[in-house]
Amino acid sequence: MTAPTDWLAIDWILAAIGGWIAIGAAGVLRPHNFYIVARVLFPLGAALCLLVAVAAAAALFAGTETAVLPLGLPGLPFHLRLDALSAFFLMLLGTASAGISVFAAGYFRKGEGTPPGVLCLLYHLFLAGMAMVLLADDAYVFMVMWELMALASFFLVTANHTIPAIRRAGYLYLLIAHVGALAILLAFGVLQADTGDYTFDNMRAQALSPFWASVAFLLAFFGFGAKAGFLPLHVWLPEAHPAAPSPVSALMSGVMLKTAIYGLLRVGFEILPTQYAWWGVLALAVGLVTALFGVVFAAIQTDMKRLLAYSSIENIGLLAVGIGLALLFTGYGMPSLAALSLTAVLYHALNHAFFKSLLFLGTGAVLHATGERNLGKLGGLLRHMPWVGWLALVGALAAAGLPPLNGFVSEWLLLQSFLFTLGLPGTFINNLVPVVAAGVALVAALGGYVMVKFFGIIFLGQPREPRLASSHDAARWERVGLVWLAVGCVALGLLPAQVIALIDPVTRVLVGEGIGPQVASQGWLFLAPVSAERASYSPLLFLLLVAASFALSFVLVRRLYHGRLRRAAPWDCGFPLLNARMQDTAEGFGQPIRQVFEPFFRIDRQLPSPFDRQPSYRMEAGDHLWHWLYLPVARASDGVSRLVGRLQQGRISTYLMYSFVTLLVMLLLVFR
Amino acid sequence: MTVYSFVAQLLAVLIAVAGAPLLTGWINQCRAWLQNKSAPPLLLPYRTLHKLFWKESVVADGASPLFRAAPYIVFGAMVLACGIVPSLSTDLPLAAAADAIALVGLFALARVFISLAAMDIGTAFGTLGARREMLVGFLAEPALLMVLFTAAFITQSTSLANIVETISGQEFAIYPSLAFAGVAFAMVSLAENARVPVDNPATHLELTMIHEAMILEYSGRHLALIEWAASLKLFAYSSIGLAIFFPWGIAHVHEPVGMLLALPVLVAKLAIGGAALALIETLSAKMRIFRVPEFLAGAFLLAVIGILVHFLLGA
Amino acid sequence: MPGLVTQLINLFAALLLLLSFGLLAQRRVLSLIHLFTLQGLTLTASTTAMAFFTGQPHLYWSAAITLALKVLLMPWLLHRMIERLNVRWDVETLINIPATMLIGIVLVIFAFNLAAPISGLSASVARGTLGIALACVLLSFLMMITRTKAIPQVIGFLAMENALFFAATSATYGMPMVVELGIALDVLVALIILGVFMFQIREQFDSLDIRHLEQLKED
Amino acid sequence: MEALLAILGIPLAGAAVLGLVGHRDFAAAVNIGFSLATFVASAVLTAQIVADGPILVLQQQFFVDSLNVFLVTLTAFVGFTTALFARPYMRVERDHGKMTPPRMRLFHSMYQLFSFTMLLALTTNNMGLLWVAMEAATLATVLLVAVYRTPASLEAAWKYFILCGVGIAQALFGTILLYLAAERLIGAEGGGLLWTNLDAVKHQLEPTVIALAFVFLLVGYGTKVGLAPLHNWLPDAHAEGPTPISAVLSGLLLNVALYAVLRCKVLADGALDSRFAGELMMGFGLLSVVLAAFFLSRQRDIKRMFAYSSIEHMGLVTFAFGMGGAVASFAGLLHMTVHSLVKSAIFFAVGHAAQKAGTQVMDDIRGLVRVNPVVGWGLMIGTLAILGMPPFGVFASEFLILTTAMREFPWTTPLLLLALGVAFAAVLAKVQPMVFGETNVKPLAHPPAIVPVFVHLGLALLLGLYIPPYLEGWYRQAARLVAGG
Repeated sequence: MTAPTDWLAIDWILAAIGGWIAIGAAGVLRPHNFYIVARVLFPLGAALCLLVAVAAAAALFAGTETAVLPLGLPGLPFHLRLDALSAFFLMLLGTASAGISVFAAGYFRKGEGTPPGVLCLLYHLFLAGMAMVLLADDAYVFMVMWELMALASFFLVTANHTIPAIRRAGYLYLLIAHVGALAILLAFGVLQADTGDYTFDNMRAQALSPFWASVAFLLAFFGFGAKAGFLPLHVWLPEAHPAAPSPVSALMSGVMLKTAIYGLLRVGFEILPTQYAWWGVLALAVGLVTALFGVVFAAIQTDMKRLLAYSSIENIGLLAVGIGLALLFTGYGMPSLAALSLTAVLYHALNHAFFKSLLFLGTGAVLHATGERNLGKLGGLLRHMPWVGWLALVGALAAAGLPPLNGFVSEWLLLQSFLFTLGLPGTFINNLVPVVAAGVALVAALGGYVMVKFFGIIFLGQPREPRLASSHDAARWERVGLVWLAVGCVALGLLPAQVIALIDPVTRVLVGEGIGPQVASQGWLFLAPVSAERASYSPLLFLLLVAASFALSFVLVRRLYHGRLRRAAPWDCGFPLLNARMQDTAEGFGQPIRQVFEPFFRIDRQLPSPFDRQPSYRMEAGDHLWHWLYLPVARASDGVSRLVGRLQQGRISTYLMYSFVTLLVMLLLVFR
Repeated sequence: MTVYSFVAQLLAVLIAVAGAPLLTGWINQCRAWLQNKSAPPLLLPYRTLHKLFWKESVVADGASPLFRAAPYIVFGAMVLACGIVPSLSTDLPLAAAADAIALVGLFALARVFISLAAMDIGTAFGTLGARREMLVGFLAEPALLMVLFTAAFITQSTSLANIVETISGQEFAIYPSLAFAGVAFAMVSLAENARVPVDNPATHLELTMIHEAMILEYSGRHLALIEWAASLKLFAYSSIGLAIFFPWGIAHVHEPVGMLLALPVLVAKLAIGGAALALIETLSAKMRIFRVPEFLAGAFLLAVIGILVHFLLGA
Repeated sequence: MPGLVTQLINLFAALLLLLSFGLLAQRRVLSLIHLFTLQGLTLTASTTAMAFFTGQPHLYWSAAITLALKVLLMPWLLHRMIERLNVRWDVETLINIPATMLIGIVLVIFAFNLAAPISGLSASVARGTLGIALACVLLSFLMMITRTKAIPQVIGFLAMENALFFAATSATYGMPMVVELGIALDVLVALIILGVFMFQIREQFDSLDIRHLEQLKED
Repeated sequence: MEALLAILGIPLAGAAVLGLVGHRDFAAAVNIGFSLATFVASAVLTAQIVADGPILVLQQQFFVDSLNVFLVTLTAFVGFTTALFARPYMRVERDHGKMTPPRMRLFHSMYQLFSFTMLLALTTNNMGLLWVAMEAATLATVLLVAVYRTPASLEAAWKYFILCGVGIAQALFGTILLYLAAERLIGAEGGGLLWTNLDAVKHQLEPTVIALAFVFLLVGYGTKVGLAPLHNWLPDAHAEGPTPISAVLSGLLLNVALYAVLRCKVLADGALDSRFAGELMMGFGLLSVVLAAFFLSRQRDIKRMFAYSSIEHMGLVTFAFGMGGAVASFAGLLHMTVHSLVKSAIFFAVGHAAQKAGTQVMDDIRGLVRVNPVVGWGLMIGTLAILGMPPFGVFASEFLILTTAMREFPWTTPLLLLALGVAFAAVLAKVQPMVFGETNVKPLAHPPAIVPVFVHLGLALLLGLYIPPYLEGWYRQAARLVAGG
């Protein structure tokens, strides 16, 4: 690499990654110097994030760039490749993590578990790992970086490791991540088809038989699903995300999960030459179940970060549904429709990165202001922390999929792509698709429920604890980060045509088609993915009209009547002893959902009896899968190891007997 | 867009905004007759609105700006909704801004804001109402969406204007799928407009009320806007139903004359529809709140079955 | 002449096998040591015979070493040990003697069949003996398995060394000198260390029953 | 030549010297000095070999090629770092009264003697001497295992002695058979045991004899490698001896024993022209990996657990060599290297941790990072490295092994992955709470020798990310020797 003038985008990105590692090293040199870490290193990292984003955006249209680093195994150096797909996800990484890093600059405080310098190292290693995963072009560097990412995030999750629950969460997380990684490794092993060459180029060149192709896809689906949190591999997610410090939760939920989606797209569409429709059916089913499960569990959570984690599961499920649709379409040879649903997937990935990070950071600010994660002890914070509150409102509306914000656009595109399934052959699929569409609609609506609960319980109403009244608003750095992400949510929501122009090259890489030109032909204002007659949506106009009638009614009312206003105590229905504790609780808000979706939960309830001295009420809604899948597996392996343990029973004669028998058996082998 | 279509659009919105309270009044009248009470005057809703606007509005101490902004947002959303649903003519420039899915999104937006506003004060009733409203919403929304999807599958378009044009354009045909969708839609609109058997707009009985519980804290102009928005919502739903299931008489693009004809037709259809609604309300009894999900789940399933039927019969 | 040699060697071999069976069957520690001494003696004899008839000088040396170690030094050490630890009592075995003998016979047959194809290739005059040597190794192995006391186990170990030594001298014309010296040294050191251990074990568990040594295990 | 003599002479001299002064305070420093000298000599020798090919000296009794010279360097290096670690560790043991001056003397001189036997076994060209050296290695370490004189340590030592003694006896029988087969070709006049000669004529060697010989040799040396089900001495010996001994046992002895097996395999492959030897090794390897993985989850003693992990990894290496072929052999050698580096590093950290907590029971060791972050992170990182987490070298070799297995023997991959997964779950579950969380351990008088830990881990990290060309070429040569192609 010579003078920066003729650097390619990939060089800039690699430079940024190197910069991150350097920053991390610098942090470790002064592990306890809080000022340098927070005020210098993290902002620097954020700047590098922006650099990555810009370079990636430039690379989107620049065509494929490759590089080979002199690292790695002999005969298998690090192959790197920056095509539109990588570039898009790198852009996602850069833009989202820029905001998160700035927030983190203000977030990490002194004396919380791991010293700030070490956190800084792990944080930037995490970023570097994710970026390298997106660049990887051979199995070895991919696996190395994939595991590095898992490792760094594991240590970040257990940053506050004195709490046993957090340690358990980290353990569960790393274990499932590792199992998934093994599956991915196997998938690559199948993909290289006995050639022994583990570069992705070689894998692309292989023509696998349908059976082996399907095996590879299933392994990849399992492996990446473990990282993304598809059912039934989701159990780590609601444990790990709340356990981590909020910027890390944001990074994991907003960006890391997307690397799994990236891997699935990379393997499923780009490396595997042909797709089969039944893969799509699988992805649709898994995705729908995951989404529904996630949102229903989110609705009954009482811990704000767990709630967001489950909502991440929901969104991942929606992404899986979109991927499933795309697989169906490609399986039946309709690339243009596949492009539509893939656009929805990528768009939603981008949106989720923004609004989920925003919300997680919001919870972080709340956590710092109140030291409280339990929804039942929060409330009324909009008055005390207006910045966080209003910005979180933007995030919540976006997450609820309401127009004109970004969450709605991608859900709109997803639903649109469902409308074309009529052309698909096969009765079974024709029965399945409407059901899935209905499921998606239901999930979207429930998402609204969840977000109303989230925002309403935390920020609205009366403070449920007196000390909340003293909670302070977010500091300068944190505000900047939050604003950045909120602006992103709005911009992504208002300018769909422009965003799709960015996504177009990606879908071309994946399925060879794109809806960019069609969208562009409708002008910048309207979003019409297929044709203006079929469907069109213009968030700007939408916003404009609502705002206009808002303003008009406001002005008219003032003009024709008056604007007098009187403050008074809320009406107490004639019951004078009303206090903040009498507000509806988080449990209460979730109760209808618990009622309606009873079979989803494994509920153990502890009701007070009339004779209790201190009557107490406890309700836990557990996860069936934990008891149906994980515990049995654990028991099985424990049983096996108990059997194996019998071998080692201490008597030397027995040991000699083992050797003797082994010898005789082998002699017999020779003898025959 | 031509001047003509601009006029059409404006007319549609104005008629909706002006006529919505009338529809509410008409329904109340019919109901009173059916329950052989002496009916309130037809224009009572207008007078109520006028009175409320004159009253000064009392806002609770803790209320945040959200609380005061919500009525305007809801009102604006409902106006827009009426603007994109073809009631008189399918020649609506605004229809391009939001299709059927966006319409559902619009209703959701209004619902979320009113619920948040209800939670803002922090009284027990407000949150309770909000919770129940969202409970109704999370089942009613997908059901409505599925109803619109049925129409969209038939007409291969989600733009309401095109749906109406296609359905009314082709010669008369029976769509079994639309039959299912119709029933589902009826149930949904009962729930969405806070009507018996789901909710009772006329009661303030704590245990049962949903919509009223949410707006308990509102008064004066805010209350007026919310009430107006409610009647606009009713108007919008009615015209959606009419547009999808009885689209005849709605003027097509490029037939200015149709507009003149469309207005009386619309009035007639609304009158019949309102009467029918009043009849349903009179005949059915208010459900317990936990029957509501079952009721709406039924609507949801009917809508899904409607689509399945369409997929299987191709009609 | 070679015929005679062969017969002689085979005779010694047979003797060795017999002694191994004896070791397997014997209960009393003292007689175990005597049998072991006899084994060493036979070994010396056969080695000398080999050396004499093949005229390999270094075989004399190995014969001498055998004599010194396995006939004189080691038995003496063992004697001292059992006196110090006074363990002259009978040795109970894990499997009763007749069963052990039966297994032993099976092993012998197995060993012979195994060695049959190989012994044909041996350049040595005593080609038949490889099978016997193998049999002796396996028998000593079996003995080590069946004994529950430390000393008999050690004797089994040494008997195994004997068998190996016999294999080395008879089947081939003896290992190179340096190797034999090394082996001898190892065996000697091994015995000494074993002795040390037995005293330590004795003072820890005040018994030499190795069934005390079953604490380290998975549970 | 001189370097070779130095490599063998220095430790021998060291053993003698320390036999006299080993109980003094400066003994530890002397120990380090000798080890360092040995390491330097080995480095020189390596340079020579890499420069101008294998050497064959002292009436062909000694033979050094790229295969064993790399093991020589590794042995000398780990020997040196372990001596560094032993200094503070043994001090603490002495302060706790567990080590009396005589025992210190025994420890130091036996330590040098042990490294002498290792190096002898590695450099000799004579299969007989190889056997002698292996037996001597047992003898040198067995007293150290029992050095604490506790019942448990005595039991462990006794088992170690008897099992390895019996096992190694089988190896001697195998050696005799080898000699028997060679004698007909090479003649009785010596030379028949010289590996170089055997290697030269390996294709004419009598298959039946060699097959039989290999079985005995594999059982014999395999016992010392710790292949299941011959492994039973290993966990006890590792757990009960002083930690430096556990480190060298795991890091070196197993490697050397495996080296012996490899030399034999080369001959067997040549003579048998079938995969017999390879298949046996694969069988043993697979069995060891799977059994060890399931043993891991039931351990309570930390050193015992990592002993089982050594069995697992040795099994993996044996499996790799069993598969044969350039890539697998390369991976095997790489894995031997990183395993001994990482595992000894782990034992260093474990030693300090156990001393701080005053116990080896894992449930009683908690929150190391709180008291001594360096030891804690060392243990954590080492554990993750040994569990095959990138970017450490263990992952690199496991990647190569697994991928080769996928290609050659697909049916084995599920077993291997299952074992790796189980091992991961088991070990991580045990180590995480030891390192993190609230603490119960107390700081010690003598500062821990932490340099060796991180030097080892650093090297492992390097090997995972970047294998220098000359090192690679060296591995390739060695792999060619092993794969015999």
